[in-house]
Amino acid sequence: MGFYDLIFWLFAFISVASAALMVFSKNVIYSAVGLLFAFFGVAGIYVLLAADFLAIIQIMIYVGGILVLLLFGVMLSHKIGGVQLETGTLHKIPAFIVVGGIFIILFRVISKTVWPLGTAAKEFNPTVEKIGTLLMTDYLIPFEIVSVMLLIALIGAAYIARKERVQ
Amino acid sequence: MLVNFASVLIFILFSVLFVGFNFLLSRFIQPRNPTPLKVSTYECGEISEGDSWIQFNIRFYVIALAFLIFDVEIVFLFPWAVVFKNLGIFSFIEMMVFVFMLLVGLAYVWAKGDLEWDKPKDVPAKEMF
Amino acid sequence: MPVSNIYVTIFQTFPDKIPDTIFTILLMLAGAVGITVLAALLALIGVYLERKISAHMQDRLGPMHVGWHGVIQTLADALKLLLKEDIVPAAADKKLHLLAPFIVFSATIAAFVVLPFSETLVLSNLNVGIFYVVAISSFVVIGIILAGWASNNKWSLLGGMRSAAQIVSFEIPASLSILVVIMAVGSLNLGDIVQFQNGGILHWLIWKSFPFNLIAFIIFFTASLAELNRAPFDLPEAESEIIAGFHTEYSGMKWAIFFLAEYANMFLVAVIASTLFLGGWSSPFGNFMNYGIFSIFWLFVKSFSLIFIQMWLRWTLPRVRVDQLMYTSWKVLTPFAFLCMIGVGLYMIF
Amino acid sequence: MSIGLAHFLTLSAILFCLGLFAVITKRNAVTVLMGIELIINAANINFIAFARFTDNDLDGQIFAIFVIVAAAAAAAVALAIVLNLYERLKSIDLDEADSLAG
Repeated sequence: MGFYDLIFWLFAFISVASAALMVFSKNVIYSAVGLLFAFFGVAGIYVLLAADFLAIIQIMIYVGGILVLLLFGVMLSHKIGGVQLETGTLHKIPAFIVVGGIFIILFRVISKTVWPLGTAAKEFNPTVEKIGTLLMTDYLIPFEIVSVMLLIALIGAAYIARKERVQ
Repeated sequence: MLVNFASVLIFILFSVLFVGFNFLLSRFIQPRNPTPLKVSTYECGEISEGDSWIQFNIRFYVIALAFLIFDVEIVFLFPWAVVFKNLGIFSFIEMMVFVFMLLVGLAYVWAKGDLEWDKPKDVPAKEMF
Repeated sequence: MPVSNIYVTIFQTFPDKIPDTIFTILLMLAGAVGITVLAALLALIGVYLERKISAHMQDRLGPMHVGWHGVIQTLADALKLLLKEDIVPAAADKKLHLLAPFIVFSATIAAFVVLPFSETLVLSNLNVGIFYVVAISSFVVIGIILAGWASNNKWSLLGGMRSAAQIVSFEIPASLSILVVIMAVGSLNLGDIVQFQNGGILHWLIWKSFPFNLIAFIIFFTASLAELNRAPFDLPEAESEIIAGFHTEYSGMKWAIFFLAEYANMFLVAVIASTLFLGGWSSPFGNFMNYGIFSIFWLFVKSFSLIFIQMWLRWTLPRVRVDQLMYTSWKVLTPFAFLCMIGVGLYMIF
Repeated sequence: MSIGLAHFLTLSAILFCLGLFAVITKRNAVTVLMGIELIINAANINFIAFARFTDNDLDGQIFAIFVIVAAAAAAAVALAIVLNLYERLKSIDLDEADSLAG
């Protein structure tokens, strides 16, 4: 077994184990910690898939941005009395059946399908310049639309969060 | 490329080991006799009042929100800056449109006072006493 | 790639002795050991310098007794901290209380891996270099929030949230001011950035597209002061208000690790600032002493000058208020950083 | 057996299912949001894995960037709604937010 495989299993284990911690822990902060390591594991998987720039984006936006926002959200939306921030669960058994069924279907699809794999083995090339060029040329319209979406998200979220303060 | 990231991974693993080693070493040579008073929550020597219930101000959220939006913008700015020399004026105009949209957002939260934090009231020195 | 990877260099000197992968891994491990020891050493030196410089600025002597002019005082302090009892509050969340120092320290040390100490001495010649540094430091924010929350103490939580809000606010102008460098160089690789500035003081990026890069450098320096929670932006540690901020409930070795991370971070920021704007390891006098060991010398001279300025500012400026802090970040530094970026863009086109 | 496309897809499927499980079972709005983020991550692994193993070069990666950005915007707005909900109900239990139920 080569090192590539070893590292794949390492990161796969990190992401699945911490995702499980996130899902099955009762404490909201523990869920957030689980999510932190899940994001880290997924970033490692991206590197193994030759997406170095994306791995960095994953860390920067998910860990640096979304997770911080989520933690701030937790702090703002709970009475932080003691370290217990419990979260209840409901209908676990039906959920387990549904999710298990979906997983079996997905797994069969993955193993039965003959994927049109690429012909040539690809090198691990740096991607930043290509991504920059593609964003400025082929993907220009989505790129500009993203700016409008971000503007709307900023204004909308600030508006919704502020509303109560005025009253 | 992968070898560079492998180096990063080994680095992270080693730094975790380093901290763990220090904690273990310290654990073996330090005295350990926790008393109830010693492990009580520190509050300037007073008996702790209530629990650590704090209602945070919503401004913390707005700061994090503005940060997230600008963080996303920076993610687009970095690859643009790399290719800027090659693509020239056309890409510059494209990016200015993008940046302008975000600046409108900044101007909005600025104008609405979401970035304001409570200022102390200005009290002239002679009225203070 | 202009900057050769140190592993490749060493590897070529010992061909066919040991299996490739094992040898490479051993080398990487050696590099990790080296950098961690270096970071710890630099933190000790930083603490000593801070005490000495602040003492002399206030007309005191500072530590004098342990060693010549107290040079091994900080080492003695570190040894003392190792022997201190680790007090974990009964009300705290034990696991996260333990996890937080790991996250903060590892994230800080992990950023060191991409720093180019000389033309060949680069442990990981990452193609996304500077972007990686920006991203990996976001783990520190999470570590600080967790430390504050896990302590289950009002002041810790408040200090942690304040720290986090402050760091994220100043991350925006800091990242924006890095952009002007990347626009000029056209690469995120730190080695390429230094190579671009090689050839004397006039090639440094701080003089490029005058005055925009100079302003960007000042913005970066100010924002990094705030990200380090250093004076005049040391509100999260405002003793009179919230005791010691997020590490109020930390003692012994755990506290020492936070402290070490803080000073290692100070050095990291100084190296990054000198690499981006002040030519990194390249000599300020063209080809004079511009090779091998002297590269490391130049880098350290530049970084320690910046660290000296940081300490100087600490004893010169009063602490700002929280509203002034947010004002500085969002209404002064961020708009000016945008202006610099646009200015450099226009400068490069025309 | 060396690591191939199927391994990445299976990993992504596991993460997707865990995220879905969190979305269905959790009562706390913030944890539901965390589950959604996990699902988005799983989708991104698929995008990038296909970009690597098929003849499309970087299109998958660009797609993943846009997905991450959309996730960030969604998280921002969703959390604002959660905070607003908390202000009104003093709770972010999703079962209690039923004033629109018939």
